[in-house]
Amino acid sequence: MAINWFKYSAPTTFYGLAGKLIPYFAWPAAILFAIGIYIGFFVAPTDATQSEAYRIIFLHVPASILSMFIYLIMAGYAALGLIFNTRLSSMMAQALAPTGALFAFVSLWSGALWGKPMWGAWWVWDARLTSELILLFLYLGYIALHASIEDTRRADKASALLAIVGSVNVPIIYFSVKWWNTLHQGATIKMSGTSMHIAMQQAMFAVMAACWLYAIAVALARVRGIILEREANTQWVNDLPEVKQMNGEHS
Amino acid sequence: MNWAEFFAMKGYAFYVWGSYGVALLVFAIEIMLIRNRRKQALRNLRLMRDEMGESV
Amino acid sequence: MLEVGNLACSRGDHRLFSGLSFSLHPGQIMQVQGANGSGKTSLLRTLCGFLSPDEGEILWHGKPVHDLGEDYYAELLYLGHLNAIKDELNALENLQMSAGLAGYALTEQQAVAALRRMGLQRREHLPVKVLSQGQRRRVALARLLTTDAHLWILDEPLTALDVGAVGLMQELIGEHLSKGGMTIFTTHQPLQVAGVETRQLSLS
Amino acid sequence: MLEVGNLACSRGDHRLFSGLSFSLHPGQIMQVQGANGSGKTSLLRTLCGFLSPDEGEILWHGKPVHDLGEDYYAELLYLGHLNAIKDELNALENLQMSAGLAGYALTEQQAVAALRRMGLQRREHLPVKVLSQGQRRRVALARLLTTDAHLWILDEPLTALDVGAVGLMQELIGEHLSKGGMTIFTTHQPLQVAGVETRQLSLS
Amino acid sequence: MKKMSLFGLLGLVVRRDLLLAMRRRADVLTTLIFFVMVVSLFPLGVGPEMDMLRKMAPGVVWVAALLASMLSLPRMFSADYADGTLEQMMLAPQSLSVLVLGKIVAHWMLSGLPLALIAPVLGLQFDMSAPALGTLVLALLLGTPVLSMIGAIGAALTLGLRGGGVLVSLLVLPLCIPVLIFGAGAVEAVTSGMSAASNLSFLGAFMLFALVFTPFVASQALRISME
Amino acid sequence: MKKMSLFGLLGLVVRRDLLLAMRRRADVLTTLIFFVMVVSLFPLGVGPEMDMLRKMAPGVVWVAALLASMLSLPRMFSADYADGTLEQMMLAPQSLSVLVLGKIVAHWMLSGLPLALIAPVLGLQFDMSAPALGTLVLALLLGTPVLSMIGAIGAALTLGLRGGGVLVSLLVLPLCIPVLIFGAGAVEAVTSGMSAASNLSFLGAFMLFALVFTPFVASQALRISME
Ligand code: HEM
Ligand SMILES: Nc1ncnc2c1ncn2[C@@H]1O[C@H](COP(=O)(O)OP(=O)(O)OP(=O)(O)O)[C@@H](O)[C@H]1O
Ligand SMILES: Nc1ncnc2c1ncn2[C@@H]1O[C@H](COP(=O)(O)OP(=O)(O)OP(=O)(O)O)[C@@H](O)[C@H]1O
Ligand SMILES: [Mg+2]
Ligand SMILES: [Mg+2]
Repeated sequence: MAINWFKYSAPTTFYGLAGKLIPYFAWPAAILFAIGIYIGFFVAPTDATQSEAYRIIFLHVPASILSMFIYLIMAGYAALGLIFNTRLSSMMAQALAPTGALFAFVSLWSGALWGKPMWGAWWVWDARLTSELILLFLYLGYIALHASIEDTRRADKASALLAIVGSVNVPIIYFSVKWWNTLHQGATIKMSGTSMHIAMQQAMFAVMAACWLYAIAVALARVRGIILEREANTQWVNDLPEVKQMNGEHS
Repeated sequence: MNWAEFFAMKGYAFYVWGSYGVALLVFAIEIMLIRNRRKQALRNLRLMRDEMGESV
Repeated sequence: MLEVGNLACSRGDHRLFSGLSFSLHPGQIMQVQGANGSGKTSLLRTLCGFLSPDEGEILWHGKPVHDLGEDYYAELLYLGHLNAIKDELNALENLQMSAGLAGYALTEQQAVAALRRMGLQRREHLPVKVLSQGQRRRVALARLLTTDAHLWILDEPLTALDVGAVGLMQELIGEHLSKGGMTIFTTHQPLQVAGVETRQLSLS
Repeated sequence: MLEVGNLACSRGDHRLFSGLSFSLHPGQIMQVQGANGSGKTSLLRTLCGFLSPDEGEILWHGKPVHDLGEDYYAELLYLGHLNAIKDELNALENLQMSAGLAGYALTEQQAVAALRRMGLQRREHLPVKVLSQGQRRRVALARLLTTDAHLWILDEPLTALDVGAVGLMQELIGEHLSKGGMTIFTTHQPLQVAGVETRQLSLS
Repeated sequence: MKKMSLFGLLGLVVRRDLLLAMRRRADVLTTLIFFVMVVSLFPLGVGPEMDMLRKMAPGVVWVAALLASMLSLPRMFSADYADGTLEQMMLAPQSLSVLVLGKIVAHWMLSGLPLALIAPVLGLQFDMSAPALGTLVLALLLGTPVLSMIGAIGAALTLGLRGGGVLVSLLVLPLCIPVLIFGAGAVEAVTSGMSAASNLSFLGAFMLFALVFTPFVASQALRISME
Repeated sequence: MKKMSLFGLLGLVVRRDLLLAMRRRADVLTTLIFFVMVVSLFPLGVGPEMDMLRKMAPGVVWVAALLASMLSLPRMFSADYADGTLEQMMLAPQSLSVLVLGKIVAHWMLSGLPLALIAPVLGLQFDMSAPALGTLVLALLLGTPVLSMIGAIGAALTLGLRGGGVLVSLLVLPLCIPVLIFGAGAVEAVTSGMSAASNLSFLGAFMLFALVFTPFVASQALRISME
């Protein structure tokens, strides 16, 4: 059976669809997170070298990985919006950016809190850390550009262009930062790749899945808000039950 | 293992709970902001519609 | 020949006009009328391709202007609210530069002659910055004397001009029309070209 | 009462006018006339104290305006080529802010009433940036409705206004004069206040 | 229509500028992020050795703060100049100095204050100690108002000149060097186990001195630029 | 009236921008002096130990160059935008990319080139060796055009936005980090006795890559901004 994808790429239908989908992502996210935490804290054994501090890994690694993937997804949506002029893609890009920035922040934060006990410093200028920081800057640039343009059409296009240029640059940045750090023999500590206990792997995967589901749910919820804002003057929005309902509250 | 020992995390409590705590806090804030944004949008919609109603 | 069919345009969430159709033939002049904020500027900017219309089509000699691109621009001259002159340059340099950007070279004599005709003698070598409002507008309008574009799109060309300069503009447009040119303009002041009937397009 | 005696003014090495004398009494209106670049704007800016004259004196109620300083400014309202409005703020906020800077507080009702009268209903809450040229000018002119200054100095107030708005301006100035106010203005468009003779001052 | 007091006016100007900034919330954040970015660029240029970075830290943070507040200077008056509001301000029946002071206060709240508050986080990236971080914040709180005040004079003088942006830095940076020296000096004193009191009191003295004179001087500079 | 070739047009735009800059000679100098000042501020903030300064030198010079060209970025299109010239450029019957390339070249000649030429003098202040100075100039000559090119995109995107000045740095600085790393790396390689060839060839590759794509992307950005 052929699915009419265009039907779902219109904000009109997507608004309702997203509303229905959110619980299917949000609840599993919460449950998987709880499971991951349980395994991570109660099943997984204490690490020999890092003692209990290593348990940050179950949060840190998923956050780091998501922050990177979300940027690519965001740039992809932005490019779709720019090329095919589909409003929904632009809105999705706009909705993903804050979540991506947030994961980047969580990665930095948990990394810093991990670094202090392990390396004795909150921060070292290691390649991975530095490129994560730059990634956060890229997100902030995208958000700032979008926010400072009043006209949404222009804002979408301008920030899409930025995201695309950024995504071309991300690999270049990543490799140059890596190269930069290995030239100097400064940082003596490397992240130790301890071979992982099976429970650790399970915990990490559970939290990772939870983060993915959470990101999707949050992006969908945010895109619903954006649709409401942008389509405020259309009839279908004014016909929505949640808009009509508010009569009572008013009188 | 008792709970106090568990929460102490062998002296790493601040770091471990600090990172998980802030992460959860940040997620909660994000969810709250999205809720607010939606509420604000709905409120604006209502205001606009009522204004239209008056002017007609 | 410029043909506009069923054009609709909106700014923000505000529909300015829709279902607008007209065509303009060589030798014709059209005034776009309407109160403040009725969408005159937006219409002219849409014709120039700065704004993309919600609906409808704009044809130049039967082809969509969007596809023509630079070929259309070669026959178009637009003068907007902004004068497009550089404060630091003098009138002469300004005129030569704008000719250059429009793709043709202008000798100094040609430029001086155009400025003289616009009533800017003894002002050619002052930086435009120190000129009065009306004199600056005249520098911008001097481009009309040096261009060979067929379609002139003028947004309130008479702003800040004194009576003499308004007369001159009428003359200039008259010459342009008699050579088979076309003109679309807006103004809140009277502008009447001798011997040609001005067509009216009202936005409301 | 404004008295100007033997005023001379030059820009660059260019004498714009000299030996200019006139006086303006309550209820009077004066138009400064002249071709582009004859020095109208310069005269008005000299009256406001932005430019210092080469010679001559400007007296307000018999005292030099230079000595009066802020007391003179409290009775003066100047509207120049620039609108003095903020693109980011909406019309309402703009009006309230400019009242605040002029030293008095304006309630929201007063401001809304003034904007309505200027024909800006349903535009009060849009950022001024998106308004059309004429609407922006109207926001600037709304100040005339909220001020209690005696002396209005208006530099081409009619720029970009449509016919309706020009009529409104004439009305406004008429009211101001009948309350004993004074007005000096420049314009290249006709502006006639009913029942009052407009005095003319020609610069050349 | 009731007249306003001087303080009312001061408040109005500050509120107005903050409101304008809030309309473009990005504006406020950008100065801050610029600061964070410049500080983070240095290790990329200089290399990641912590020892050297720790030594450089106070200097780098101060130089970055200086640059960040320089960068936001041209905005202080230029928008008001371009749209004619400044003309109207000069015609206001109150002292122009008060209006200028209002604009200075708003500028500091939007540039200096956020920098001072975020600085400790950056200090951590350079592995600075807790007392050093405290002194850094204190020094920034005392020093950044001076930057805004001296900057106002530069911004007023370069008004309407093309290239004002760089020109203003050129005028103002040399004047701000004492602030830089004492500011960075305070932190270094703490790091090397001495007291920062003398450095900090110098900064305080600069601030008071500037507070008395700069609004007046800047308003005179504005009058000159408007002729 | 004879038609102009593409190269004629490119030349015209470059000459025009240079002429405009010469009318305000201060403009050209200010970028340069800003650069000199930032570099000279460091010893003031960091302290006078020569060993440390020598190590910092390439990084500091590169960061200062980055900042100086960021500073002059907003000017690239904003004047043309404000006075309507940009509108007319979009109506020019030629490819907008060529016009944009012309503006990029002019920008580089006014910002990047002078920096590269003055850099050796600053290097001497930090006691850099002769081969290091040579590499520094070469690296700057290869790297600064990339900064102008990437910067053009940022400048075009932020056109007409309030706070454009800082916003453009925010957008562009992260993208310029590879240039900074390889540029500073080249000099450090030479200082530590290795060859700078790989660094320099990376910079050259960036430049060619940027030359091919950025004028087009920037012209698209301009079209977006003009809507
Ligand atoms: C602010 C500090 C930190 C940041 C920004 C950061 C960033 C990252 C990033 C981006 C990744 C994903 C890399 C990839 O998937 O290839 C990652 C993974 C990881 N990080 Fe961190 N990190 C920080 C601190 C730490 C610390 C202190 C440790 C441990 C001592 C650590 C241990 C790890 C481990 C074990 C992984 C997984 C490695 C792998 O999957 O290959 N990180 N981090
Ligand atoms: N620095 C200068 N050097 C030479 N001439 C100058 C200088 N500054 C101004 N001028 C001249 O002074 C006159 C300024 O006139 P002003 O702006 O007062 O004219 P206006 O009567 O208002 O004209 P308009 O009707 O065009 O607004 C112009 O002729 C201008 O060329
Ligand atoms: N983003 C926006 N949101 C809402 N309304 C907008 C927006 N942008 C423009 N407008 C409205 O669109 C209209 C723009 O009109 P335009 O500038 O074309 O008017 P005009 O006919 O040229 O007027 P004038 O005679 O004053 O120059 C104005 O009414 C303005 O308020
Ligand atoms: Mg218009
Ligand atoms: Mg004038």
